[in-house]
Amino acid sequence: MSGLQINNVNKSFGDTKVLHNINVDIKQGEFFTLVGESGCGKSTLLRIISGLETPDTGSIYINNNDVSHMDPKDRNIAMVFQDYALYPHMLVRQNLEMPLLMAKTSLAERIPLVNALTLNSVKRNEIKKNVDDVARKLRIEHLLDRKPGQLSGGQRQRVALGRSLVRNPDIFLMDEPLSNLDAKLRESVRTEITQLHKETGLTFVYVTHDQTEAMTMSSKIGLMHLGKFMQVGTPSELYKIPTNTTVARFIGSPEINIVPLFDFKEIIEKVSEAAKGKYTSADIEDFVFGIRPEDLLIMSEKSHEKNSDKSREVLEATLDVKIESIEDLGHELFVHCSRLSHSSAVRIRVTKGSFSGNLSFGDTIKLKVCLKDANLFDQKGERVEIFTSGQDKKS
Amino acid sequence: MSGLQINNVNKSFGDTKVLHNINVDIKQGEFFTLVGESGCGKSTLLRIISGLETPDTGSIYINNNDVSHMDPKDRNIAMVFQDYALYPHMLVRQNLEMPLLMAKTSLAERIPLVNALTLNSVKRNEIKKNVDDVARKLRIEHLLDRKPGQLSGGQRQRVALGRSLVRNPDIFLMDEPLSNLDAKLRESVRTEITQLHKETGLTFVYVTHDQTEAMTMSSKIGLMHLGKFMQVGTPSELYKIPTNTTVARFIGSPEINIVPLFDFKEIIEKVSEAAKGKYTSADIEDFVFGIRPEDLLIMSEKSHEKNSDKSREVLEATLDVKIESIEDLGHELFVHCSRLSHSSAVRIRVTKGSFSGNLSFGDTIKLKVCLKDANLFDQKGERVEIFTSGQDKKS
Amino acid sequence: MIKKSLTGYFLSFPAVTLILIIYVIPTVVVLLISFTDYTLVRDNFDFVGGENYAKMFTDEVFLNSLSTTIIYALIVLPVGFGTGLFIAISIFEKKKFKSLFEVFYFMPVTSTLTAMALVWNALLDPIGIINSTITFFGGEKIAFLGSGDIVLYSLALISLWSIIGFNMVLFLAGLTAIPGHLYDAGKIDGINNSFDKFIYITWPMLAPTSMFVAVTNSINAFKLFDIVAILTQGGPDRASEVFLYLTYLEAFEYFNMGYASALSIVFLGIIFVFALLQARFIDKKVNY
Amino acid sequence: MNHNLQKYWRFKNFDIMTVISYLLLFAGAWLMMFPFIWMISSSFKPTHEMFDQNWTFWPKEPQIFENYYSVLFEQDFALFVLNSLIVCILILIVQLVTSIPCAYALAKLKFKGQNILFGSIIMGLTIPINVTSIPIYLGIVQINMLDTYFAMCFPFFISVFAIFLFRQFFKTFPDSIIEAARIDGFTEIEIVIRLVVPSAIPAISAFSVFSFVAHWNDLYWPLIVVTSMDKTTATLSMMQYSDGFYTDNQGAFAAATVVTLPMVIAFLCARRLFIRGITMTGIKG
Amino acid sequence: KVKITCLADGSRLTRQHQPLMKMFNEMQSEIEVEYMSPAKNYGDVHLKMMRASATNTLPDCAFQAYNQLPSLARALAARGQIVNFQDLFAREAQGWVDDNYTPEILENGVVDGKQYGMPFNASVYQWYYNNDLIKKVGGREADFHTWEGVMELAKKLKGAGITPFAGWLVDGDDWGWQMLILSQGGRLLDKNAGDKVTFNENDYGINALKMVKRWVDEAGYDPDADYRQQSTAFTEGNMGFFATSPAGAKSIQEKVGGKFDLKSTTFAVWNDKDGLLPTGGNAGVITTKDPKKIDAAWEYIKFVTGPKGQEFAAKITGYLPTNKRALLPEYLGDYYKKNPYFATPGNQFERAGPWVGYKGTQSEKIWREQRTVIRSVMLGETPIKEGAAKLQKIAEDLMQK
Ligand SMILES: Nc1ncnc2c1ncn2[C@@H]1O[C@H](COP(=O)(O)OP(=O)(O)OP(=O)(O)O)[C@@H](O)[C@H]1O
Ligand SMILES: Nc1ncnc2c1ncn2[C@@H]1O[C@H](COP(=O)(O)OP(=O)(O)OP(=O)(O)O)[C@@H](O)[C@H]1O
Ligand SMILES: [Mg+2]
Ligand SMILES: [Mg+2]
Repeated sequence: MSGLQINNVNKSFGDTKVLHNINVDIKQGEFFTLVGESGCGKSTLLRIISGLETPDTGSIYINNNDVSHMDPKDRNIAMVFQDYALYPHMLVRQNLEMPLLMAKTSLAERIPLVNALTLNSVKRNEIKKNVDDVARKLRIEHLLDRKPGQLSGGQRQRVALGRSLVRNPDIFLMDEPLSNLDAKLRESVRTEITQLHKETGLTFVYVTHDQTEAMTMSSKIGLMHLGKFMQVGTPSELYKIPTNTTVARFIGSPEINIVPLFDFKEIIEKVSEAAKGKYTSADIEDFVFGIRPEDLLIMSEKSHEKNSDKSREVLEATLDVKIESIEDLGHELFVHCSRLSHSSAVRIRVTKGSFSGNLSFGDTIKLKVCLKDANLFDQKGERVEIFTSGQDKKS
Repeated sequence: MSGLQINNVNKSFGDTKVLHNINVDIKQGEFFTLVGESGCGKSTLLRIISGLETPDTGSIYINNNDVSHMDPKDRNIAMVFQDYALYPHMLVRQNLEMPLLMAKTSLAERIPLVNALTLNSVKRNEIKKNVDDVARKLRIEHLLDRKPGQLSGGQRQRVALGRSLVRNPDIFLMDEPLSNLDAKLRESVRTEITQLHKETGLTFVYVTHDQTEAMTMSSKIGLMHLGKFMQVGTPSELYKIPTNTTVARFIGSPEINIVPLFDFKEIIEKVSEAAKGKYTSADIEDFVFGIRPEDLLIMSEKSHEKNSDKSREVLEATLDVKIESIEDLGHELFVHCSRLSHSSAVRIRVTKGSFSGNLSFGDTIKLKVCLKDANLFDQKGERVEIFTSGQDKKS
Repeated sequence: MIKKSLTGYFLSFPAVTLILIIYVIPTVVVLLISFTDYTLVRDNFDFVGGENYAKMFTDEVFLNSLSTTIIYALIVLPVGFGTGLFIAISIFEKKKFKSLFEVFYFMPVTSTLTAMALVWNALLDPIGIINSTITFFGGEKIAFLGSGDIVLYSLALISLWSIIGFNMVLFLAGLTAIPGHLYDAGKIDGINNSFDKFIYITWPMLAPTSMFVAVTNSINAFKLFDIVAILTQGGPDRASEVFLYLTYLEAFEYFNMGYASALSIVFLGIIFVFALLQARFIDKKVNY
Repeated sequence: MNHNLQKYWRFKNFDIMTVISYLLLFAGAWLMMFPFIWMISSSFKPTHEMFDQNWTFWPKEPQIFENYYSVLFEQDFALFVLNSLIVCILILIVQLVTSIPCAYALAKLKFKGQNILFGSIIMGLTIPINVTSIPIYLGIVQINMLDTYFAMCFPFFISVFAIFLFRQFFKTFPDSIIEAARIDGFTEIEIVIRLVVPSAIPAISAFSVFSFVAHWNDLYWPLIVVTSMDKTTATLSMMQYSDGFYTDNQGAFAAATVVTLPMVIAFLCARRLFIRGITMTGIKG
Repeated sequence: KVKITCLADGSRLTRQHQPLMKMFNEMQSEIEVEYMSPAKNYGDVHLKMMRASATNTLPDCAFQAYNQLPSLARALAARGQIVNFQDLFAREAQGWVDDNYTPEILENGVVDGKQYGMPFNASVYQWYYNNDLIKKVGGREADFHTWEGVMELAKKLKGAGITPFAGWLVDGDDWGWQMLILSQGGRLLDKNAGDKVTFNENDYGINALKMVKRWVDEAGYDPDADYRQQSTAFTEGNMGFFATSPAGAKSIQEKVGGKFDLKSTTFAVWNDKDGLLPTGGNAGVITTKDPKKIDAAWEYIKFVTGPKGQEFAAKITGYLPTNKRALLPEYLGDYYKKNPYFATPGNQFERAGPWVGYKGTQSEKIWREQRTVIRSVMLGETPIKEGAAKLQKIAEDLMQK
């Protein structure tokens, strides 16, 4: 059982309990992403893993060693910070050397001036070689003699990555490492990090606010809410079978549509039947469907609706809506509609090719939903499994 | 000719020329978005419109009045800043009152302490009423007695909007107003601004880094590059018929695929023929296609490729690629591939339903491109119109 | 974290030790002496309880020193504050000569008071250059250091000369910290002229700096000693006998150590009120 | 037309205001500088010219050589300056060595008693040397250290002002860099020496100017603990130019000039850093 | 070689002591004299000595102002830290003392009947006058020798729009006040025990206050001008005459340059027979316990208070020499003949009386409070009689300690 295990971690700051009995098992080589709204405790958890913060209770295992009482530097972790945290007065090279210098030399060898005498050249060369390797890998060789202040955001981020790379850590911890970059740059550094993960095969714990990052980079996502894990699973599990409405709402953009079961007259029967025994009919009245925007298909009167996908045939229902606004992203449209009956909003994703008619503001359209793709939640927001089984949907 | 006209504006800071002869005509009621990489002059242009910066040459017309030499406050504009620029020491109410106080009172009425005597209660009430109206509209009535420091990011943003609203401006200027908000919040405030635009019917000039914002909110986008406009047009024009590769690359995520014409053996002939007269064959050798990721269709051997769209039939070509990685966003996949011949990357967007086979890392697949959807660019990166006419694509 | 707090103790140990030896213990000793009739002259002394303190409040000289100190502070504080602020604002927006002005106005802060006191004494002399300038313009000569009515103003003038530059630099620092976009927002709201800019943006945004300047200046005003000792020795006729100078007289001219210590303790008591203000306002930022 | 007119007026207004404010500033600068100018001028003059009603900068009968010669060469002026330098530098070094770690601990670490320590530092800011001088003097006599450099420096070995200033400054130092350093394996001392101190150069130089100026100019304490000529400081040597009845004006102003000069030069050299340091220390709060 | 360390103040150190020290050190080879860092002024010497006494870090010798000598000597004597010169006189040849010193001069160094100080610098009030101005209003030198003459002269100057005169009084120590008492033949304290205030006997105090009030009312004396201002006003040629110590003679001469005809003359006394003038200046004290050092210090003090030492000191400052023999022609006699401006101190050698301090440590404080009263009398705020009584009460209240 190598990798990273977090057992029963609790943490309070003063009177505020920030982490509630956190348990996670992150496997060796996993890219584990922590998401959740601001203030839910992501950074705190990361800092506890790194040793910068001490948990009130609980323990941390890294590669089967209990590191709970170790100093950060002895845990053999690397951490990348949101603001890069480069040493501003040192050259890039010195920034990269630092972790090695600290790890490989004794205090005496580091005393300024004295070190010229005490630090032997073998160690020096070794460090230099290491740094050069990493710099080559990250394509920052030409920046080695600059100071962080003279670099662009993306370059700084790469240096920060480099600094964490040189020490060959067991685990990478990253706290929103891309959030200070602009959109274009974010995309390219994202790819670099994914690349790095693939190449090194190391365990990554990654904190982000950004949906796309979480979905595309992670092998697992842990969604936190008020200091607890709501769901831990693969990105597609979180997207397709969220355990509750909180998760469902959090993941996916535009937001998932939450529609009461009772709005789909066609299928109340079927659901009631399937739920019988487990739920009372009062319960069932409060059931809601969570339907992803791309799972709502527009049935234009004239169009001969394609039905290529066989699985969609069961449990179909319809919904009448009025178009409020259309956002054209080029490759897809977001159609914002309102329900005719009540004023709640419905969002539809229309991808190129999936609908070829004309949509315009004010039109009334009919939507078809394949409720097989949707999730059903009870009054508490918990996912209800009555006929769709989670297993079905994975893969 | 109402709205906002910018004529021949030039601006240098010291030796650096920041704006090169800018001309734009923004119509009354338009939502005009300025995009472009960092440092291209967006903010400078906005500040020139507002009067905070004086252009070296050129003039600005607002509703047919030459405002070039007017003070900012006399131009009847509203401006929302990236970091809100709320007065931190004033209550929200006072923040909102500011523009009115300045517009409606004389200096004598504003002298502290003295104003208790001089400022008459009619004016006072008038201002108060105005502020209350706006606060109600933006749902910030309950915040009026707090200071900006006690508000969340979204609330601050709303107050900043409010401050610009109270004065009933002719034009709204906004400089990256959402960039300090987190992803979820950004989405909702975005909707609010769109709403505001719709309700007021005023002219908006909006600066952003964010693709999605630019695409979804704007009625027109001006893409700037090194102090010049590269292209001004509707979002879909920029997406579908970018005038050059700079624009093409800038708009759209994942980035557009740029593939040399000569990689598509099947159609070189056709193109050469069409281009004859206008271009030499040496020119044609350097032609590249810009192909959006969603315009690359995966042809799996087994699959009976759907061909629902008639228009796609002409000018088809194929490309062989190897899958490098797959990013699953839930509602769509980004497939990153590499070309077999040379190592250039190709990005494909696979939406739900468009392809149902299994894709996995390392597979070699064949892509089909309908080149009618793609754009052809010459060696300088300028769009070449030889058989696709821009008009066709707009709609 | 136990380790972290150990580090904290370790790092602050030298400072804490020195603070104990240099500030705390001597202050306690002074407090103890204040209950005795110790003089430097005799080797033995008696405890007299609160007698020294009781005496103080019937001592006209003490009351006089309180009032001179307060009057002096009341002259120096507003003028030093206002002028410092005014100069800072005027310089801040200048493009040309900015650093020249900074140097000129700050220079007095670095000057050697002992040396400059000689100079000021000569400048303020009845036949000194200031008075000759005054008479040149038809004014009456002013006995700057000789007249009991004027001497405090003259001392204030010298102090002002030496602190204005310091206040100016602090205000410049404060001004630099005001985000420029607030003025932009202001311009659009119609905050256009200098008056409005000052009232609505500059002044409130400078509040923390102002607080710092006001508090440090008032503490320093209460600590006035050097120029009195060098220039007037409290004269003429006690008109410039400020608190700390009186303490000095009692201790070192009259050798009444006990009474002088009691005066010192009262001095500290008064000044701690300002310290409290300082702790309150400077550490916790002015609440935005 | 209208606009042009408006522009014209604005331009004019603006111009006049600028000119006036420049005039005021230069007038003020002249007032601030005048004592220095007068001092330098007087140091060139014979005594009877100093109070001439028609003041001129340049003397009618210059006595530059005599005045300065007596100050610089008829006594051990070099020794006095050396003493001042030794004292100022020693004080400064110890102040920095003791206050920087303490300020760092206060700004970035948590430990019990932190608030009490900070409180006593704030209080320390208000205690003038006049109050504590006698007990400290008695202590120094006890350990037989009167008339030593140690005695001259000792009460200033800790500067509460430095701790306060540096604490404000260190608070603005990003936590994440410190945490990165902890992960990299820096000890706390190394964090201070290698990261915090280099970043605090402006604040340190700002403080150094203050400290240097203050102790260079100090007269009160040297008068108490310096007894021998060997330890006399430059400022203390100013005492030799006057008694109740006799003032050696020529010598006094020449000496004043020579004593003041090093501080002015020191300030001019460190000016950039100094101003930046003040700006960055967040004295503003 | 015996090394001794002495303490002196301000420019007295640079101008007088250091050259004398050099002379002495070169003269012989057994003793080496050095000086401590200078004290700021007389008060600072006193303070340094008291502090050093309390901590047992005294120098070997010091030069202490007469009026503070009693308080210092008593404190030091209580701790056995000061040497009585009478013991040292005994070692000298018969008549040596009388050959060199007058009893009046020596009395300045006597405290509680013991010779703790050897007068080094001495000064009594003298007039300096601007002969140009005096001549202009028709004054003569003789006018300066009686108060009535002085008042007449002052009135004339005032009438001519000239600032008449100034003198050392409320700004500074109580030298001026003691002058007003002594010159009437009175004494500040009773001669023997020194524990009774006697300045109000025979209306001395009242007369003195009457006089100073007349200065202000009739003669245009400005009680607000401090010493430095008075002195510059005089040296700039804006004032008729000026009363101060001969110690300022050199300094005044330098400042005047050649601006006017500067002269000096003996001071006015009321009572030509008994009237004295308090002697300002300082006395050497020996404050070591080491017999060798005592010997050495005594040798040095003999030198500086000897004819040679006094000749030097008097010439460079204008002070009254404390050594009789210094007035011999080979020392100062011829010099004074040639320089009448500097000769005035010699001319009132006999008038040199004591400048005393009160018992206890509060002399300074007593004077500070008294001068407030004197000033308010001068300004007419306090009636003269009441003022005199107040002066006595202040002294009596504070003297006990
Ligand atoms: N040192 C601290 N002292 C007191 N409270 C703290 C401290 N650090 C964090 N908190 C509180 O703990 C909670 C969790 O903070 P944390 O930084 O872990 O959130 P987060 O999920 O990282 O948020 P964000 O996405 O905004 O970075 C917050 O309410 C925060 O205010
Ligand atoms: N006041 C100024 N003085 C000098 N140069 C300036 C000034 N303001 C802007 N510039 C320069 O002008 C160019 C354009 O700046 P501008 O702020 O308009 O860019 P931008 O497009 O808004 O960039 P961003 O997206 O980063 O906000 C930049 O190179 C910038 O450095
Ligand atoms: Mg966080
Ligand atoms: Mg910008």
